[in-house]
Amino acid sequence: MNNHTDNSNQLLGVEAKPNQALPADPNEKILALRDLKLFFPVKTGVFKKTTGHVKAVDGIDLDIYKGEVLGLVGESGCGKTTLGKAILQLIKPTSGAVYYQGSITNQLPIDLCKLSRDEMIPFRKNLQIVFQDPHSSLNPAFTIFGSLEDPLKAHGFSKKAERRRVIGDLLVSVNLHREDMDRYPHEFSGGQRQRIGIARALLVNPELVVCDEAVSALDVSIQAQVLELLLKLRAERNLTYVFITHDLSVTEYICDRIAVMYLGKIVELANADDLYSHTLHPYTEALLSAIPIADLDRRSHRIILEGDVPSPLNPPSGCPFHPRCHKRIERCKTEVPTLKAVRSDKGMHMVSCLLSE
Amino acid sequence: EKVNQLSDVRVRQAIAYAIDMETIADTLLEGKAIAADSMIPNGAWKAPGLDNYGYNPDKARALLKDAGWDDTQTLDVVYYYGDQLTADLMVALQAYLGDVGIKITYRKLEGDVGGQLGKLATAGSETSAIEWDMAYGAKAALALQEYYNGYQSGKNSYSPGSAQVDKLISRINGTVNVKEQKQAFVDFEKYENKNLTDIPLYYQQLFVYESDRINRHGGSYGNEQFNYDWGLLDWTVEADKDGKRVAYTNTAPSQFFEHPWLNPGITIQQKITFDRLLTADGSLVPTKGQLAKSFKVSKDGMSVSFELKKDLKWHDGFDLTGSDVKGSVELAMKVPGINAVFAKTFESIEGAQDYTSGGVKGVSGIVVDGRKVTFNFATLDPNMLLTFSQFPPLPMHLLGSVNPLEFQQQSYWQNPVGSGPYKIEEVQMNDFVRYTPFADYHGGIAKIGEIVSFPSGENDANVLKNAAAGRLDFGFTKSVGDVKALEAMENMKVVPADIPYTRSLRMNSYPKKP
Amino acid sequence: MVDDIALSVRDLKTYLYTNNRCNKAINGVSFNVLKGKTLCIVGESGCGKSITALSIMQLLPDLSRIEDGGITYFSEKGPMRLDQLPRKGVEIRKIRGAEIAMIFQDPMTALNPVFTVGYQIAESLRQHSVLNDKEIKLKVIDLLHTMGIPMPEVRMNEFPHQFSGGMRQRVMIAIAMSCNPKVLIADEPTTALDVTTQAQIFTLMDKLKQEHKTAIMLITHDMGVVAELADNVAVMYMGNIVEAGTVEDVLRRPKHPYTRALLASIPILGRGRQQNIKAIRGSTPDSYDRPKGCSFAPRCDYATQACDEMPDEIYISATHSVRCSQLEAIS
Amino acid sequence: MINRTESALNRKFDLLLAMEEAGKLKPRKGNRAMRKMFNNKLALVGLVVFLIITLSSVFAPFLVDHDPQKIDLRGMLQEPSSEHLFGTDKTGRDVFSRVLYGGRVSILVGLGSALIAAFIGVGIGSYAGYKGGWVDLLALRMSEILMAFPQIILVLLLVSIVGQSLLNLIFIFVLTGWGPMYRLTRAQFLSLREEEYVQALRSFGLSTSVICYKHILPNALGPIAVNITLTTAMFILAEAGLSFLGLGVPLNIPTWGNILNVAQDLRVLQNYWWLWLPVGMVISLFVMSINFIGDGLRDSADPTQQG
Amino acid sequence: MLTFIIRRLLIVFPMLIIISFLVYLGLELTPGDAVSHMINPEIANQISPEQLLALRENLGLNKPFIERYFIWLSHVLRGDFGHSLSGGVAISEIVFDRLPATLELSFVAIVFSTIFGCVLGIFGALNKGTWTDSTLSVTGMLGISIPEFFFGLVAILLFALHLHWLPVGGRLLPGYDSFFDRIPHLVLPGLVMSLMMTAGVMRYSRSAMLDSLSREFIRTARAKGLSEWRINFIHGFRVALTPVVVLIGFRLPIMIGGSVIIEQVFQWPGIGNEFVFAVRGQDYPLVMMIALLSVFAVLISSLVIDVLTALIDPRIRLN
Ligand SMILES: Nc1ncnc2c1ncn2[C@@H]1O[C@H](COP(=O)(O)OP(=O)(O)OP(=O)(O)O)[C@@H](O)[C@H]1O
Ligand SMILES: Nc1ncnc2c1ncn2[C@@H]1O[C@H](COP(=O)(O)OP(=O)(O)OP(=O)(O)O)[C@@H](O)[C@H]1O
Ligand SMILES: [Mg+2]
Ligand SMILES: [Mg+2]
Repeated sequence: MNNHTDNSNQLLGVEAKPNQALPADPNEKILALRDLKLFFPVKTGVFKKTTGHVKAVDGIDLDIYKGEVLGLVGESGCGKTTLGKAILQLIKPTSGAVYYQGSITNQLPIDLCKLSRDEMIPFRKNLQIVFQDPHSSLNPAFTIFGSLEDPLKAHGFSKKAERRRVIGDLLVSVNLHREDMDRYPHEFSGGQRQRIGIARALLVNPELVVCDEAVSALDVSIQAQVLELLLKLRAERNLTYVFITHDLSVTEYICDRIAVMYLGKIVELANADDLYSHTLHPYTEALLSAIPIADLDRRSHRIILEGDVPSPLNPPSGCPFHPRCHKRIERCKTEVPTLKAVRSDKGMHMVSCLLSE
Repeated sequence: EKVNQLSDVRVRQAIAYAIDMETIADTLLEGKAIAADSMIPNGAWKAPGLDNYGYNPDKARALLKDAGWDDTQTLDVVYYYGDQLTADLMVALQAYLGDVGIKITYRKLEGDVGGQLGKLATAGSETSAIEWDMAYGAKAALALQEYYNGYQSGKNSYSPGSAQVDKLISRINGTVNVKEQKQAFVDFEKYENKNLTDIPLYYQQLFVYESDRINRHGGSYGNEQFNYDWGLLDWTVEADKDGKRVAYTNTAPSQFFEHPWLNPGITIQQKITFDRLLTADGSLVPTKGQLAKSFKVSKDGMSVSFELKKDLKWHDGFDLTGSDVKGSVELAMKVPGINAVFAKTFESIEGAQDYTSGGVKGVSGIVVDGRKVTFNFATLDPNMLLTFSQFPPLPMHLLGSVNPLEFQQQSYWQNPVGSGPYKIEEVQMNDFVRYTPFADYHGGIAKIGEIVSFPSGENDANVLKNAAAGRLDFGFTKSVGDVKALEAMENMKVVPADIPYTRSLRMNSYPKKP
Repeated sequence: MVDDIALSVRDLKTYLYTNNRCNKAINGVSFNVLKGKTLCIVGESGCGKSITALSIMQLLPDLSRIEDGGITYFSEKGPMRLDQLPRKGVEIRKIRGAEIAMIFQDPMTALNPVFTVGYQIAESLRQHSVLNDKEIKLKVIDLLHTMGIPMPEVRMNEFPHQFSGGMRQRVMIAIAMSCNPKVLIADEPTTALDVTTQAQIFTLMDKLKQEHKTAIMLITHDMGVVAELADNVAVMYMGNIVEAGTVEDVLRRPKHPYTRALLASIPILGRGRQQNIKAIRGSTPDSYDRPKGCSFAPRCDYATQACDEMPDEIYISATHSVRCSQLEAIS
Repeated sequence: MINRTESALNRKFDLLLAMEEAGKLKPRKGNRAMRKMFNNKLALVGLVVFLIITLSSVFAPFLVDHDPQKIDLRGMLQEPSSEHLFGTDKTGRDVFSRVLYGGRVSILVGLGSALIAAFIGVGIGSYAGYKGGWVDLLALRMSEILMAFPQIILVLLLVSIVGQSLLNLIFIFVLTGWGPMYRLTRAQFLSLREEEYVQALRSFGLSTSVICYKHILPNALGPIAVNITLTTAMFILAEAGLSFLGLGVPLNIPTWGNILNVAQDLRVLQNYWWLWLPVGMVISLFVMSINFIGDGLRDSADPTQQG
Repeated sequence: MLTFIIRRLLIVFPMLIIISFLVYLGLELTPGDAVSHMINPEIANQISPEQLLALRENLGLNKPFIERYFIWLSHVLRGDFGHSLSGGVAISEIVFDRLPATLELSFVAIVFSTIFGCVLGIFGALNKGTWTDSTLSVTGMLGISIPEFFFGLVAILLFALHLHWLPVGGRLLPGYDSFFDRIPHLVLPGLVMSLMMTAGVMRYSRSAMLDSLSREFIRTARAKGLSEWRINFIHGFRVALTPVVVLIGFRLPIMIGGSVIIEQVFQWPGIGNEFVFAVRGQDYPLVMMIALLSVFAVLISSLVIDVLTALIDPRIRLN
């Protein structure tokens, strides 16, 4: 296994890191993020000088394997969306690399961050995104067909009949009707719109779909429909999901692996079951305990965190979580923990906490 | 290269026949204008039997056909008056000319109007220097000669001139003998009438108006654009409810007072705060001395001498002397853009050439001897007395050393010091000017206690507004619209005065630039 | 039992008139809010939870009307019919804020951006108490302190936008609690907040309930919240309460098909990936085009002809009521 | 007072309720904004007035027999009659037909300049708002400079520079009008580009111009349309004002402003009301109708306003 | 806040330089020059070309453009605005002569329209949908739809010419130069200008008020049991104030430009009047200075607006 990792890392052209999560089979890796950073400049003062940076994504190493559902959880503002967009190159990362190793590259990893806008186009076909808000994710001025046809055109479907067929098929596959393509977004309910959003993401047969809070805005009863659909599609099309959410119950239900983010960094990364049963990071612990559970028999003991998520503009020194941490020790104030692998029964479990060293 | 069809006399005649000037005068001009048959106004100097080109569209069409008029072209007609009446007149011209097959468009000249109107073709060039085809304008002249001097060859781009014209013109300038002069005028008028160097349209009248508060005590009416003896000293005005005897008039300045050497009597200030050597009657014939106690013209007309009154004072108390007179004339010779009649007179003075070209210090032809000032002329100027009845000497202790090119820019013109019966008491630029009688005036103290002028002028809606509001006791206008409205007001009286002011259509008869 | 009732809503019908249509947003809703207890009202978006709360407060939008039914508030001076008070009258104003207070969903917009936090809390005190300025100031500081806001003396002079979402919601609670109301209506007070913050807020509300015996009416769409906080639950669907009872009644022994489907459709933390969640088929009907009888019938597996009539409330036990005509068939 | 309105409201509620019960109120198809627009009485009246005036101007040759330029000096200043609806002017031209023909030019100047300004402003604004960069920076600075002048001062300044003619006037209006239009569009695009459907299109790698002009623009058209109406109204008033100062369209072209220009003459103002009153009212009515339409459009596009 | 003001100022200056340059450039392109305007067209052709040339030379009209611009700019920076071409009068003198008149008129108009516009606008918003509100709205619409000179002329016809209540125009009469003496002259133009502006302020404050009243914090205020008065004025109007202040701020520049048209109609001897006069007379330095001053006024007033709104609105102040 170690060998494999080393190989893959050589393949990816980066220095091997001892604490890297190890894939079961490197060939199945679809994306590899290496020290990915995305800073938003903050401008103040008379001359609008850049006086600081919002470190929305602050040095992330992460591999995404083919066919898995990777959950990305964390509080509001911790950088989940930004990470998702950085992966798709919708926002150019400040530094670091996103290696893509999917079908069209003949297994040769390619750093997406280095591609120009035009060079990126063929890759876009393989990487797609589903958004949170079903109300703003569809263009109110166009019918569904009108909204979806241009992406198809851009990816080589030149005949209108063909485009209608593809879109129709897709609508059927997300449990809508073929005829719905000639209706306007406002004629659909929230759940239907979200399914259309998913259909759009699948339009050009992507390999990886980033679902950014894809179910958060939906009512519980409808949320279930969409979750079912996502799982069904993954099975049918062999999709890989990066599933961004702040709802840990949903994550637990749908994800294979979960990454917990705090202030632009991954603080814990583990298989889903592992994360819930062997929580290592105090933040994950608090997060889990805070969730009200709709089960009268299982009242959890709540850990109440102090304060709010600090501003990513000037994160606390040391461990970014230490000011709110209920287990903090003196060292946490100064020492910055790194994400390290902790072997457990059920595969790789990584955590970034001084306490678990 | 095409010939300008307007240089064909038949076309010009056709234009004259096509315009129903009588009707226009009756309707648009509300009967306040007289159809013209020549540039020179009606009167003793008018040639008898001129053709008035009465309205005859058929004849116009026939003439055009004869001349081979190209009816696809559209003539560009320009004008420079901003009033509604001119615009209406253009509408009428367009309709009348259109009726006989001459298409026109019209536009108001903006910017460098003078340049655009009269630009000279460069020497030797056969093409016109102006862009328009016809220009609607007016000729106003202090002296009759001025009507025609402009047609000499090489003066402008719209009248080609010819040896014949030049000869005719030199005849009207060349003599002080009235009979000869008159004959020369008659000859030129006949030539003009046949060839239509300009197409005269109508004679404009000037209207003096006054409110019923004013009593002129026999003072006469005349050409208000200029200076004449209107007996202001004796005028009275009814007291207002506060018992003050204030008369209101207009033409107050908005930024500065216009100097009186260009339009010598156009504003009230020029009239009442400056005296001239001589004064004239209502039709501007010089009659008697004003600053001068007496004057004498030599038999040959080549010399004139004035004896100034005693104890003449400027409003600031300084003495008004013969050197003020001499200095003023010398200064005027160097000021650009003074009145053309003045300029002609001063050019004719002995030694003028040497003085203006900068060689010598003074003009040798002007001799000051105590209160006696003598002008000796090198060439004959038939209008020199007219000049001295309009040209006001200015205080040389204030203006003696100014740069003549910046004459109008002097701060003096913010509050000029004059020699007339009224002096400026208070100036609120753009609001009003207050004049009070000058206590040291040589003719006695004027009777109206105060004259107030507001900033409005001819063709100005404010004339009527002020009149209606009882804030306009006397003034003059050439605007027909104003006249009708003033006539309709119970408190106002309007007196027409014939003035030498002819409206005409000028033709660009040179071929235009390709 | 009756002595414990703080607020009683009987057969309330509130219609909204918009777009030249009539939206029968609430169509015969009855429930009691008990002193020192929390009543949770759960339901999907648009089912009428907020309108119910606003009806009680007489804060409905202008183009709306309480058509029928009654809202009785049991004040110390005796029962009062809130629905009959004029909306802008003095009587209801004396009750709002002082006796019945309300917390709104979105703390970002519910505070006036141009006044300091302290001012907005003090305003309520000034309106309903006889305290002088100094006492009010102390009370404001005290309230903020109780809400867990650090340095209340300083922060009371700051403006809402200088506060984070969770802190603003705490300010809202401070405003609501300032006059020790008998009833606190909280309309989804935490939907806009993170789970960790939500936990803070709920802990706070729980504490207040214990200390002041406040009756709380908590509106939510989160079954988890219900399970953790509620004493009593009312499940709403399309303007009706389809099932009501104690938490035990409703969560352990749900009777109404909607309640059951709802509970089956949510993933529950800790049950892992094996849990079998089932979506409710179809979607919520258009609010202008409500089904004639039972509004859940079109999505209900048990629906029959009988469901074309609006079923009556059936009491299964003293506390547990259900609005369904097919109860036998289900059980 | 309060009771009366309350009861009036109550009566309306009763009526609606009764109709709802009877099933007479059907869910309505069609665009909600359009529906609201047509429910807005003032906007509807505005639209009708606008159409009447515009159409009768456009079809003036079919509606009036009198040539607007045909003079009749002997028939000048006639009072309104069946022959001359608005009487005749100082050269005996039929004022009614002049008002109609003048409308053509005035509406052309007003609407035309507004549309061209919108075309330019929206064209740049869309791209700049979506993409930013130097185009945006340049346009922003330019519009800032132009907008630093008070409107009338800038227009007069430009008139003095480029001179008086119909085309120049349109040019000037466009020059002064594109800035606000650009700003508006830019602001719209700045917020619209954050919409998720735009992000989605970007994630497909669509070209900027397709995203910008095809997909986003239709959603920004509402406020733009409102602004076009308001700009048209403003330009028509500006044309009239400039003509009043004698600095507008040259006098030989009839426009509403030029026709109204004669009212400067107090005599006309006092004695010949038909020369200024009808045309003054036509301008005011027309501008008002456009403003009502603009208001209606704005209200109908505003989701917070119930209709 | 201070950096904010400094930043705004740093934008203002380059902008003024650029604008001054553009204005100068633009006016260069106009036909004719000062000389042609000093001379009456009827006699222009009687002046010799040499004289004209000398005149132009003397006025500095023959120097290269850039040179003339910088000469002028350096003068301006030294506080010397140059001289009006038509009479050689110092522009600063003209401006300071005319400014009081314009300030007087626009001050009256701004104060009046602000007070009445706000009051009527709030009144309309609070009575939304009633008969009074509709009447006010339609009247307001009328106010912004009638050409202002038309309104002015009709007002003159009615109040000055028919009823003889008020003077037709002008500002000063001899012997009446205190402000109170001038009031009769001020009433008509002031009223016409105020009414036109009131319509705008009214419409604006009505919609700002409606907007503010529809916000959620109003419901919070109601839930506190506050009185309607407090809700409408303390909570509602306080928030609506920001956009109203912005609107009024945008009107401040008329303090310099005056309402050009109103000043013309009522022969009010203000800057606006002077500006038209200068434009007609192609008096570049004057046109330029007035335009520049008005730009200056706009930029300064936008600064004032920003500062004012920041003072009113803590969201802006603290960011
Ligand atoms: N375009 C931007 N410019 C500047 N800062 C930004 C931008 N987008 C996001 N941020 C900042 O980056 C940080 C991370 O934002 P992000 O949207 O990725 O968080 P998130 O985890 O998706 O939060 P949420 O759960 O609220 O969606 C936040 O502090 C946010 O304010
Ligand atoms: N201000 C309003 N004007 C018009 N209709 C409204 C208004 N508020 C709510 N409604 C309508 O009333 C019905 C009930 O809405 P209500 O706000 O009570 O739902 P809710 O249960 O609170 O939903 P949510 O969970 O989304 O807050 C819905 O059909 C909604 O469209
Ligand atoms: Mg996000
Ligand atoms: Mg709600």
